[in-house]
Amino acid sequence: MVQALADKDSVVLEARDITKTFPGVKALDNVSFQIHRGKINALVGENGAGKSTLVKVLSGVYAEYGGKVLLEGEEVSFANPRQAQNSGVVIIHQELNLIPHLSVSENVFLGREYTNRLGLIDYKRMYVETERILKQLNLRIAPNRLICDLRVGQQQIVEIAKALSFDARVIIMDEPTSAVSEREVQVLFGLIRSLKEHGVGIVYITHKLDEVFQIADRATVMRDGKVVGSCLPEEVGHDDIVRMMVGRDIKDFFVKSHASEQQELLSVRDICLDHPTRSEDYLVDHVSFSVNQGEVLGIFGLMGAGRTELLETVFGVHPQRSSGAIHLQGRQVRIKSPWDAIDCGIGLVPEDRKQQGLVLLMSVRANISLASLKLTERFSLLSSQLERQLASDYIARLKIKTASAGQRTEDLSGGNQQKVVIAKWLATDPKVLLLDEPTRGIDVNAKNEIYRLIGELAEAGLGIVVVSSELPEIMAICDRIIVLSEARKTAEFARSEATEELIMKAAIPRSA
Amino acid sequence: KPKDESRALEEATQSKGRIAVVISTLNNPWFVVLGETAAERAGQLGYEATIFDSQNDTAKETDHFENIIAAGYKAILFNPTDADGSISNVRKAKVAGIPTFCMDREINSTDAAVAQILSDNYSGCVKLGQYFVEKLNKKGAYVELLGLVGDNNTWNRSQGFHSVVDNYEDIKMVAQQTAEFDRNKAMEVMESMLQAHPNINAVFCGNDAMAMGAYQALAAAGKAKDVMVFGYDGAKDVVDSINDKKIVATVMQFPRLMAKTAAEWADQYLLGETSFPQKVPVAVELVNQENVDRYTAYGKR
Amino acid sequence: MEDLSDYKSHLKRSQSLIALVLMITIMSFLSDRFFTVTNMWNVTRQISVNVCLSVGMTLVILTGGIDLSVGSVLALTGAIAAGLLKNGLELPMFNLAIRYTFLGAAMGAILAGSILGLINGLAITRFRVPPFVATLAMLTIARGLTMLWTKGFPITGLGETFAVLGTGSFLAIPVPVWICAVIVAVALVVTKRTRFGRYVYAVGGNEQAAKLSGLNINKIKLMVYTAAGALAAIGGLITTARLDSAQPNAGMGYELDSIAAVVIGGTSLSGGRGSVLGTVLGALIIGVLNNSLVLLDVSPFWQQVIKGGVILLAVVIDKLSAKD
Amino acid sequence: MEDLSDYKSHLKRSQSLIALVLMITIMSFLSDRFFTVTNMWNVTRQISVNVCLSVGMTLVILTGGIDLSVGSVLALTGAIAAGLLKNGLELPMFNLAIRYTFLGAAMGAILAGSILGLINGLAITRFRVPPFVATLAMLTIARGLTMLWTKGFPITGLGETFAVLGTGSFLAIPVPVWICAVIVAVALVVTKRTRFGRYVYAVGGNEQAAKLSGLNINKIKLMVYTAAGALAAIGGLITTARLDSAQPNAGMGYELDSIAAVVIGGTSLSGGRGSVLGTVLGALIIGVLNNSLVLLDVSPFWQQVIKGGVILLAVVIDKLSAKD
Ligand SMILES: Nc1ncnc2c1ncn2[C@@H]1O[C@H](COP(=O)(O)OP(=O)(O)OP(=O)(O)O)[C@@H](O)[C@H]1O
Ligand SMILES: Nc1ncnc2c1ncn2[C@@H]1O[C@H](COP(=O)(O)OP(=O)(O)OP(=O)(O)O)[C@@H](O)[C@H]1O
Ligand SMILES: [Mg+2]
Ligand SMILES: [Mg+2]
Repeated sequence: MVQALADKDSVVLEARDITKTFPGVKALDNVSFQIHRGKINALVGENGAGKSTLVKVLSGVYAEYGGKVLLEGEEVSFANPRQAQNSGVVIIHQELNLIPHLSVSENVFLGREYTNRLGLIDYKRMYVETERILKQLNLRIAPNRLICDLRVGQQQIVEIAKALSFDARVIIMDEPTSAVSEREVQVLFGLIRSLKEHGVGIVYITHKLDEVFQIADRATVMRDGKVVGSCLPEEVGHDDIVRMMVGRDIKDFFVKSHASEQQELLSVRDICLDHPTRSEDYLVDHVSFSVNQGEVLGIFGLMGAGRTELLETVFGVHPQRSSGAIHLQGRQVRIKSPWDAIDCGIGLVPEDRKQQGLVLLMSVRANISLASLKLTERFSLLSSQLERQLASDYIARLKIKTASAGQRTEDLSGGNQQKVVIAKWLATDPKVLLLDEPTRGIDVNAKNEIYRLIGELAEAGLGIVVVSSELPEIMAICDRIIVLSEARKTAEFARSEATEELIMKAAIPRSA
Repeated sequence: KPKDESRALEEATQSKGRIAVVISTLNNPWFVVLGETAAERAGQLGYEATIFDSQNDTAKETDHFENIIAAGYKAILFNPTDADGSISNVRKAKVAGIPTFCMDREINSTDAAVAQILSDNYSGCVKLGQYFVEKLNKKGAYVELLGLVGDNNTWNRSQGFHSVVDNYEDIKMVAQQTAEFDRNKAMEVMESMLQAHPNINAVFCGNDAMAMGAYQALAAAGKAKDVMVFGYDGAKDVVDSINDKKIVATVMQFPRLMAKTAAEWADQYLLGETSFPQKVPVAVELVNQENVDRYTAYGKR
Repeated sequence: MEDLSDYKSHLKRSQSLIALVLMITIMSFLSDRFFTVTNMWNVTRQISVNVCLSVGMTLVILTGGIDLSVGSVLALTGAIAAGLLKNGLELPMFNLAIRYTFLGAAMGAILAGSILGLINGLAITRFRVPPFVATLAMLTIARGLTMLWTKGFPITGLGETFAVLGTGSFLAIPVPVWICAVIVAVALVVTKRTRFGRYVYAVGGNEQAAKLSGLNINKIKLMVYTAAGALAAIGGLITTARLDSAQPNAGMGYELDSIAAVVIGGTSLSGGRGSVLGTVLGALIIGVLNNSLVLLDVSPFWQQVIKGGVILLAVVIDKLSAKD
Repeated sequence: MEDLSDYKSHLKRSQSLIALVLMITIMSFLSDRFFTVTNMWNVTRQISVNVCLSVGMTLVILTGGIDLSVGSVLALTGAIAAGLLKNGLELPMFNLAIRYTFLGAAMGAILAGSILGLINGLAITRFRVPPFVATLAMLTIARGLTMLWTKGFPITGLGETFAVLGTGSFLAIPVPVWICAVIVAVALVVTKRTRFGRYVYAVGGNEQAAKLSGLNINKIKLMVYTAAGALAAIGGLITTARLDSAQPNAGMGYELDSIAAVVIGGTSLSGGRGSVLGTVLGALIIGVLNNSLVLLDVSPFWQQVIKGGVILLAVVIDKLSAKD
């Protein structure tokens, strides 16, 4: 009895029997969830399980829901995020929520700027304070830099800084590490631990189960809008959690090598990409690599190493600023634009599926057919029959979970959106597929399916290039790995030679 | 049943039917006077009159005519947007059995409208030009403010004026700019022109709104005494200003007279009269500081 | 779900239809002159020019752009057609004077409109001028060129053949309505059933994704602005033919009418979402409104107030009913 | 990196400045009448109304909206001020007639402008009408109301005190320029140094994020449109005072001039990026251009062509030099 009471006392924020429906979807179904003072509670589950929806209810984003939210045992109903913040409940959203043309400092303090006696913004104080917080996060950027000049990873850290700047009782982090590199993750974890020591209750949503084991005191698993269980990470294994998440056993997938040494598909020589503003500086600095038929080539690097730019340059996105030679099946090709690249049989699954991969307003069907629309023409008019067929082929083949081919891609979960992008490229019948962070922000199950897919495609003879920030992933699925650091290629390993230490050593910039 | 009742009611109140007053634009008080006088007179004669604003757009005018024909109006009192472009509209009305009476501006056709009661812009500006030459003593520099360059009244006035003034070698036009019949634009253009040509003796403006704007710019620059301003229309402001010896002269047109005549002729036509003169010019008169006491806004005292 | 989203978009589309039907019903009670065959042809004839412009505008807006120059281009191309037809083209340097037939003059006008549109497109794609500025500049330039070409005077007396384009009838349907119908039909097929049409939506929906999918963004934009120019030229031909006269200040302010039709028809100004059919409904709503105000003897000053109010109301009803 | 981005944004901002300086330099060579004190006051006096409107427009556009009604609101408020001053306000139901002083009339106009702006804002926030449609409706409505209020006739003879607002000078600087300067100064402080100003950028930059940061989006938008209405009213007062007459057709087409100033000044039509200072430069460029064309006696036919061309050129130069 005493024990139970004490336990109850340690609860800061509690969700009781929360139900939340969207038109056509029951996103949360009688969910109860407790956040304890000074504890880190991980929240895991497949894409679309309802994690984000739950924490949005807790933090006042959704004001209408069934059930109760209790703060320190008292029922509260936050009408908006501001009220939640004022009560000490702070959230870092899954999507970046920053204002591009405001400074770092203005973003951190948006909505509660310091003002002086005249009611004018006190920038000096804001800068000092911002610098202090950024220092904790090991991010060395001036507080008056504009957000739009930062890279995604840096932006995400600013987002974290914003949450830290509150005097919070509860901090909810919805996939805060999806765009930051390993080193920054460790910094963040250090910070989370110190917050925990100060008695802050923390919710940590992630798809990276390793992180759960590293940091969480407790893990809660959601599936289909319900909480299916809760466990102490030290008492269970990786597979147990996965089983709870998907409701069945799944095995990690490892791609078998299908590389044929003889058949070189794509060979890239001395690719350079000039810096848009600084002359004499490169974003990609004389990088060469090749991919063989049936081979999976991994490109590893820390945040900002230039991996995205490398793929984009090969794909013809920056024709004015780039140089170098590209050979496809031994023949030199000139790629001056993405359509040249597609003509040559190259596809690019970009880093940011929402911004670059999909036309979110269009249907799954229209997105899949977008790059190969010519195939669906009959008498130079689009045939909806052919298009439907094309789409349903890939929906079936890639197991895309969608109500219909006519559904808007906007409404799909992250993993399924990613599959739609891949389907779009497969429909062009490519020889080489470039994948930039193909598993960012998607759940284990979907991840495994994408790994399986990569394996199948390689088996079918495609050359595949995968950029990833996750070392285990790279080491698991690639036949060969190259490492970029500060725009240059610093190492190349066969799978058998590669170790985490070697790769990390090559990835860490010399100047830092 | 209720429909019959309402119709009976309709017939009782408007025994003589509806008349449409189509005006080229209501952006200028001159045309508002024209339109409202026509509507008012038609009302006095027992008709229900509605004013249509063509907004200086002949295509809009065409729309109005089609709608008027569809709505079953009895007659049209018409101020055309364009001498040529409006012909087909009047023809259409004629085919539909609706008589049209042109006011102020003419159409270049003598078999379409029943009658045209016209104010002759060209000869009005000839008169003004003669007075202009006289006041300048056949010698001096002047600038001209044109109206909307796409409007044919702009050119009728300008040409009438130049047909006289251009014959005098010592009278030089140093600049010709448009102020789009607008008082504010005229003021701004005049301000800038005064920079380029500080020593002009006169300004000729294509309407009175521009004359007022030009005068204000001159007054602000302290040149009101040195530069003579000439307008066209006979608007209230300008008649008052001539009275105050600020503006030298304008040309009085008689919108009220034209509108009344058109309404009355339409009434007579509908009552069975058939012979009307095709074109009736209503004389325009020069208003200057000597005779201004005989005039008021848009008409004689 | 397929059905659901289809149903939703169907409902969305029919919102403007409901507003239109409502207006027509009310008007039929208010005036027995309204719902007559002649008046229906009046309304459709009157909106035909706006429909021409608005179909082009829809394409432009679907790509996320805007075209403010349509009214001026209409005036210039109308004047060019009239000028060519009437005076031909004199090329003194070649000691040549070309006479134009009706068809030649019409083709010349459409060509000129296309070129003006192409220039808009080039400014936007090659020189990255924002569409608003590029087409605003063209609005001014084309108006100036119209004045230069006409010297400020209308060009009239264009002959019977040409007038048919504006005032004739074929199978009891006015020729401008035929032209419009053909344009709308082609535009529907193009937007719904061709690659180009799909690309227009993709460019407006997400330009970056479209580019990375291998679409030639610049080419698509060029085509769209060129089409808008050509359609404005057709509008210019109809206007000129209706009046049997090319007016130098024709088409002033038409850009706003045309954008209004597009937006009332449910096309989003940020691009990627909307339809040609919606635009036609939007143009009809505006046309019926203009016609009704006249039939109801509303005084011209009140007309503007009421017109603004009804447009606002139409969109508000649309939004409110879309909420549930 | 820090320095780089600062330098870049600095360069970007100074692009319009470079275009302006270039124009002024060229003009100083072409006409010795151009670079004189009187002419400089002419230009600044002439742009003062546009600056008033454009400052409000900048705020609106920064939030990602647009306000097409400024010209009509200018006309209506100018007419209201003139009417109140001249005839007072008669309230027959209360058997009351109120006479207005100069200040009372001015306040009345500004109040009316604010209310019209607020209505725009309410339509946009409460009824989710797209800004383009809401303010287009207001453009029509306010023009109609102006016609009704004035019955289509100018209201003139407003007295010396009122005229000072438009034609007076203080410390050798024209009063309208003073008014403008104060408005610009306030707007600069508000946009750069107050929370509200930052929120305006936030709403336009990423509405979703701004909302999640607890900003009251609707309130910010309401304030912005209200400010635009109030500033249009100040523009209306200046115009009316300058002419000593409220013209019913005042301000027609000013919305495009004003948007042009904003866009030439580098503010993005999609919101979130730009500055009041840029807008002032944009207005100056347009003002100098208009003035120059008259000083150089360019024929009215060519003026429009050249004006469009120069605006295009200014933006193209801007874009080209921003590329490197
Ligand atoms: N605004 C919305 N409108 C309609 N449906 C929604 C909305 N937001 C979420 N959903 C649906 O609710 C369900 C739960 O979504 P939620 O975003 O909470 O999942 P999640 O667990 O956070 O997934 P992920 O790991 O991909 O972030 C999904 O089916 C989603 O499609
Ligand atoms: N538009 C740009 N302007 C200036 N510099 C840029 C731009 N885009 C990227 N950079 C710089 O180019 C470098 C490489 O960035 P890139 O995004 O390719 O890295 P990455 O290895 O893909 O890392 P990430 O994990 O963030 O995707 C970084 O130093 C970044 O600051
Ligand atoms: Mg989520
Ligand atoms: Mg990257």
